Amino acid sequence: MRKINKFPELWFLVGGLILLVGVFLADHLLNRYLVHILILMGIYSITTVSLNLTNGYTGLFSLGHAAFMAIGAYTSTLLAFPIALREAYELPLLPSFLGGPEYSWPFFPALVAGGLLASIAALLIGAPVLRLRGHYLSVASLGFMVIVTTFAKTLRGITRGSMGINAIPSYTNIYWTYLWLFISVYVVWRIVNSRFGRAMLAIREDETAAQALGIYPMKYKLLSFAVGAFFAGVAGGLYAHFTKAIRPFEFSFFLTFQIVTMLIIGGMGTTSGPIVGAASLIALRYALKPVEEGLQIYGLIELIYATLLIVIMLWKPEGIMGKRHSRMS
Amino acid sequence: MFSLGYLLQQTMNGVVLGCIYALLALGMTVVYGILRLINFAHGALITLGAFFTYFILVRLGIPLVATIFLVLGFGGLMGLVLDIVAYRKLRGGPEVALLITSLGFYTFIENFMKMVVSPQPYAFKAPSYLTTIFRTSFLTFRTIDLFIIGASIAIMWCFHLFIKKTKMGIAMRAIAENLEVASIMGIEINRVISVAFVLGSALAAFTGFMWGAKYGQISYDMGFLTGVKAFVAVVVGGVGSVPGAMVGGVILGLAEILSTAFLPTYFSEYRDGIVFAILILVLLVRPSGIMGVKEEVRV
Amino acid sequence: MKKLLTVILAFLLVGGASLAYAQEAIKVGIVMGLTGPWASIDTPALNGIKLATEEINQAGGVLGRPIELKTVDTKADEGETVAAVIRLVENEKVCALIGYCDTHWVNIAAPLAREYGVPFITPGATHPRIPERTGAWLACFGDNAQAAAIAEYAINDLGLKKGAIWVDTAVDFSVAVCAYFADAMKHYGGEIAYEDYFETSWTDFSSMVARLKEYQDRGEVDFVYVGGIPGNCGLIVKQIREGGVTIPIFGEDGFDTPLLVETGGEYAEGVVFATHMSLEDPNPVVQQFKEAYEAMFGNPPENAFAALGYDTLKVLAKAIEIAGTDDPKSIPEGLSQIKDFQGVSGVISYKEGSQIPDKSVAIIEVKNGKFATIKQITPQYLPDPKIAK
Amino acid sequence: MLKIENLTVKYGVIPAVHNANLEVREGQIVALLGANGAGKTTILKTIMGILKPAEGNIYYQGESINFFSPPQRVKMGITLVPEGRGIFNRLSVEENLFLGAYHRSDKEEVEKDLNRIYTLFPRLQERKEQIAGTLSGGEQQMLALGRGLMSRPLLILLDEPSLGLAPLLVRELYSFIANIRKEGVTILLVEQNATMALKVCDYVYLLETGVVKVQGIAEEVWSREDVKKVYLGG
Amino acid sequence: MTYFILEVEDLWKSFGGLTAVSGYQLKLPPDSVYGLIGPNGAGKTTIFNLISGIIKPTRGKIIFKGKDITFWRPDQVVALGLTRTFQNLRLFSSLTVEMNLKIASHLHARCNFWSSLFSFPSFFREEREIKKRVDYILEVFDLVPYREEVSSNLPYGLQRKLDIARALMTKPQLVLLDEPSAGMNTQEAEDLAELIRRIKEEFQLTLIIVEHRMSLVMGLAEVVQVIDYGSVIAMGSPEEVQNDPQVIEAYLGTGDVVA
Repeated sequence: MRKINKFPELWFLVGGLILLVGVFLADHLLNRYLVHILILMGIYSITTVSLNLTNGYTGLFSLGHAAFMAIGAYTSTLLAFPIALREAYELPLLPSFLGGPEYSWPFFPALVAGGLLASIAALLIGAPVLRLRGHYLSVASLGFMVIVTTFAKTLRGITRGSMGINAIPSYTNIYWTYLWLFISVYVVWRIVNSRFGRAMLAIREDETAAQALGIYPMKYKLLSFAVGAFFAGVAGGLYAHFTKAIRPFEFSFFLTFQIVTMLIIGGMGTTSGPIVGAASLIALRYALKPVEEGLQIYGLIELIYATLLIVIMLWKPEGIMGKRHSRMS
Repeated sequence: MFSLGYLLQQTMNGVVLGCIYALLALGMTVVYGILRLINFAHGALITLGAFFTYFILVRLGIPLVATIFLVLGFGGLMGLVLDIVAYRKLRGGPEVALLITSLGFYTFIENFMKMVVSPQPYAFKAPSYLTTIFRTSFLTFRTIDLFIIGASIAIMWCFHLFIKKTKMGIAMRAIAENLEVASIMGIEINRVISVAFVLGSALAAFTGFMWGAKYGQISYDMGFLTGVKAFVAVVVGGVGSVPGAMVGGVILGLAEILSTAFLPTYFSEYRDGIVFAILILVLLVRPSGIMGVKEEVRV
Repeated sequence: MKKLLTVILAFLLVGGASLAYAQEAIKVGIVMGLTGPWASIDTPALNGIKLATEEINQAGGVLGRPIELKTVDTKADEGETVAAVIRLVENEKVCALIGYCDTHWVNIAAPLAREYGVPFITPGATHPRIPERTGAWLACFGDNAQAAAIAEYAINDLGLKKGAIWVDTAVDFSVAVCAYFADAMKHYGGEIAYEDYFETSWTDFSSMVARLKEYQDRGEVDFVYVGGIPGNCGLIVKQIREGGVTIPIFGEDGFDTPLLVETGGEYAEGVVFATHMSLEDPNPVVQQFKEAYEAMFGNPPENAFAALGYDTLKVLAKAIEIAGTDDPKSIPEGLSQIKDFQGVSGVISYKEGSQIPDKSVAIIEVKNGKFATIKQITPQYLPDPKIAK
Repeated sequence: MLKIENLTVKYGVIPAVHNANLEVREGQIVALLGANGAGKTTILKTIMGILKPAEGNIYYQGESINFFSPPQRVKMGITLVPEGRGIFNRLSVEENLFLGAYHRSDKEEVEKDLNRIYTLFPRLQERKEQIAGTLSGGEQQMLALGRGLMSRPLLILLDEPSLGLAPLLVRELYSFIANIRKEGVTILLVEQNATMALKVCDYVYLLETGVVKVQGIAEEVWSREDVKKVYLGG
Repeated sequence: MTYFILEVEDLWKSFGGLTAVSGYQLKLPPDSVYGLIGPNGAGKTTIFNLISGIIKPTRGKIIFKGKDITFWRPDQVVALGLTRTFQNLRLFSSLTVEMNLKIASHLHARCNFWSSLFSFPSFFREEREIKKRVDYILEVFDLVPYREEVSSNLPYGLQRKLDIARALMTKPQLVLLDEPSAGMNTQEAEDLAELIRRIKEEFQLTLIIVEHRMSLVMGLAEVVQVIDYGSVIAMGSPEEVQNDPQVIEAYLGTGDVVA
């Protein structure tokens, strides 16, 4: 035990292999509907894991995560959209420095580009907004989200406006999804266990004390925001190439609240919490679907969902995987 | 390019819309000022209030004055229920738990309403004395517009007096400032907070009624975006400030209307973006809002 | 990781259970947004489909086999839409998919169905570029037809030349129909004074109304064409009239909803819109349909989409009969051979190579709170589908 | 009038007060002295009901009040004038005073008391419309005292009333405290300013790190050397 | 001219209309222990906040190791070798003791972001060094058995110790201790005094101690400054100060009662 604990990287290697085998088996044994649900779980897990870095570990309660997903989704979609279909959907050709009219990007670099652009956006908006605290930060990041969706609506020449983009090639499969989930968990875990993550934890616990120990909070807030945004951007790209259609409306209040809810239900600031939260809420949703259809009461899922949410918050506000801390005030 | 009548008309449109936001913001600001709770369920109460008035005013034909009192009572009751069922237990807990709970309530009420009233929008046929049209050479407006402005100002004034002059109002401000000291003044904290919830929710339900009467159509999901915007109005105006809620609401209403009225039509879709850009700007320049009190940062 | 494995296992069990299916019925998958903003047109369409199924099964089914509907509510959510199509095709092995009365959702669901080689028919999504983009079949006319019909009516019958257009930028079909309308207006020699933009989620249109009034008072517009959807057309009409605008209001098939009169009230009087058919049509086919619908659901059909849904299933059944099998590969062949099919919403026939039926457009005016058919138009000029995005 | 038996209070796991016993008789001024962090404020907050005792009992007029909420205790006639004055900065002077009488429903009497406070502290009357946050330190202390009196307390708990006040003001303040006692109000006083406190009080408890170290009649204690030691060290 | 590690000249700070610090002065020779005493609310903690950069002065100058740090950010000040503890204990309360210390090693970790992510050897080397230092500090402060304990669950006295230990992780030369013995009993306080003496030698520290417990200050400090109303009212050796009538008055108040 000790030995392995000394090299937790080994755990990751083993875990990665198990995951690979699991994904391989799932891909071959399960029917496509179940694989579809697994992919959805994976994508949401990536977003919650990345949100956990900002909201859980650094204590910045951001509600703007859907905006980063939107940036990633639109970027990767525009880069990877097949040349042949561009005309039918009135999408512009890529400018020459991005590949020109002859070239559409492969999936992986397109995803990374989406993530990077989301990171850059995070840095730009973070510099002013991360000065705010508590609810003010939440509301400002929510505002940022609305502004991003507004641009997605209004830059019609690029994004086709509110109608969104359809017929996005379906590149996302279970391997891509779980590869990225693995990467995001790994990166967040490494960050949390390095001086960067320790600085973030310190900021969450007590910003003034952190500063008095030589940590410049703004730097690490921005770092956490940007890394979180990167994976949100990637998840957005995966999502776009999974649902094969995006429109600005999707990346709005509902999505943001859904991700935040998953994270809180799972447990903020824990390693497994975000994944448990995302997976269990999606599992619940699809498990209830036959019930809803059987009873022909459409909307039942949301009702049960909401009830569950309230009950969990009342009895275990720190989430399923969260530990209760007795905090001194 | 624009005539004077156009300018006046659009300003009036903005003010009427702003008054609706302001009333909602008023209910939210009281609760938020005390509890630091962004109450998303507030939006659901708009829906509940609108459908409640629909059934009693439009369907049963109960007189307007009675309707107003009934809807206020109904909203208040719902607020009390929410407070007792959940918020009271969470008091002093993590802020996010409160936030998520209120979101849960919103989702619950919205979907519950969807089941009860169907997903179809309802036509809300307000009594004709509310929808009489007045035409002058400059302005076109209806009784309901005047009613909204009048009611907003009246309620705002009453609320101002309530907060300033009554025992309960002073107690609310005291709790917002320092809960512990307020409790040693002999103030029953829970009771006062419940009253705040009741008042805020009553106002939300009443706004739902005005909404229905003004636009003539209500639906199960009408409350969400309105609720979020009302919260923006709270923050822009300054948390916990009654005149702030009014100012924030009217600024928001004017921003929405005037941005579509005076920018080229192509920019219409920037409307929500502009509203939230104003929010971020206000936060960056004056983090405590236009009329808000600066919060002390203790080292 | 452990949790994840448990979840996977749980799903293996659930999935296994749902795999068992009956052999003999012909399975048709229905995807609809039964919750969310499209519920008010998707629900009647679904009811129409149910009614048609009931009738066919009563009469002994298709090819001697009953039709079984597999309905999924996709909640106006992209992820749910994809999931539903996969589930219906993979798990339920449906032979064809019917779904949605709005273009956006067809654009998501149909390409996926095409990948599986399962035909997709939409009762009410009217974007004429749907076949080009998604391979889906329409049971209704294209937006270019209904836009041209109104333009023809406004200019030729009423002599109105200067129009304002209100576009709902959040829905594909509104953007498309408005673009075709502008094109048709130009074709017939009219002009567009200005275009104004709004979004589905708006409730307050007062600033746009004031602008319209300004144009009206200056005599720069003769009428306004509104690309509204059922959820907001009543609201818009009411606010336009209350704001003191008196010029004619024209609309498209999104106006075909009881909400237009319910919300609009007296202000809806005189509003003219184009739609698939009129439920007030004395044609016995229509009246029979109305009675059957009311008998089954307790209320008369809400709008033309009920009839479209009804026709869609009948068309599908006919195609299966022509093809002689419910093999998804053969159904398109059957569909393409449908000629002069007498549906409730009109006569349906697919021209060679076209997946959009040639149907006439009903021009309807609100009179005394009722929808009255003014005329049926088969537009002489069809704007090029490529105009719209 | 007030009796505390074996009181232990903890913040989380940290005991702030350990096994304290003290007694306040009707009409007395009792002082609770000690250096910072000795647990004086903790005792007052526990008497008021803001903190819950881990062990021990508090009796008021012979009745155990352990399970009473702060508002109930206010109704029974206990009032706390908190440390650092704890006035509501955003409320006006008059509103602050008014809150002191929150639990009372006898409007006319409240009005009378208000006037009495104004005659006691004329400066408050001059500034009654002013926002309390803008008052000077001395005025704020007057306000806090006046607010405490508005509840017509039988027992008033004063937490460091002289904190941050200039010497002249401290003297003025203490003459008020002496006056209050003359009106029959019992006072439990927490002070750092030992000299001042010892001059006015009848009985003294000296606390060190949560434990009562010395107690006795004021004059006696004053002459003892350990008092100085607690404050100024060896 | 003698070298002073810290020089504070004519420091003023007012909050709103209230002057908390008025003309505070200090010349601190290296390797010394100064005590800062004064009644509650005299402005001692404000002086600490000003020196450590947490709040900015209205007027005045702070020079540390020859550099003008008056308007530096706290983290920059720490990086130069000046650190502090907090009166109201600002531990990272939901984290373990080890984590609290590791966080404080932040300044001396040089590993960049990418090597942190991809486990380059430099990362491990550095983590080992950090761990070594944590071990060493835990040893010095007798905190080894509590390594995995969540800091808010420690007994109060140990929390105080941890606070000082954490400050030392930043490798400071000058430490400002804000009431290190607050909330301790006499025995604990005596142990603490011993500990402070020990670490001063071990780490060659210069110390300024704000303290209410006179015995501690008197035992440790070479020079004591007495603060009242934000300025120095007396300064000298502990004995001198103790008998200064002005000091006695500041603490015990005047004996002159009107009523």
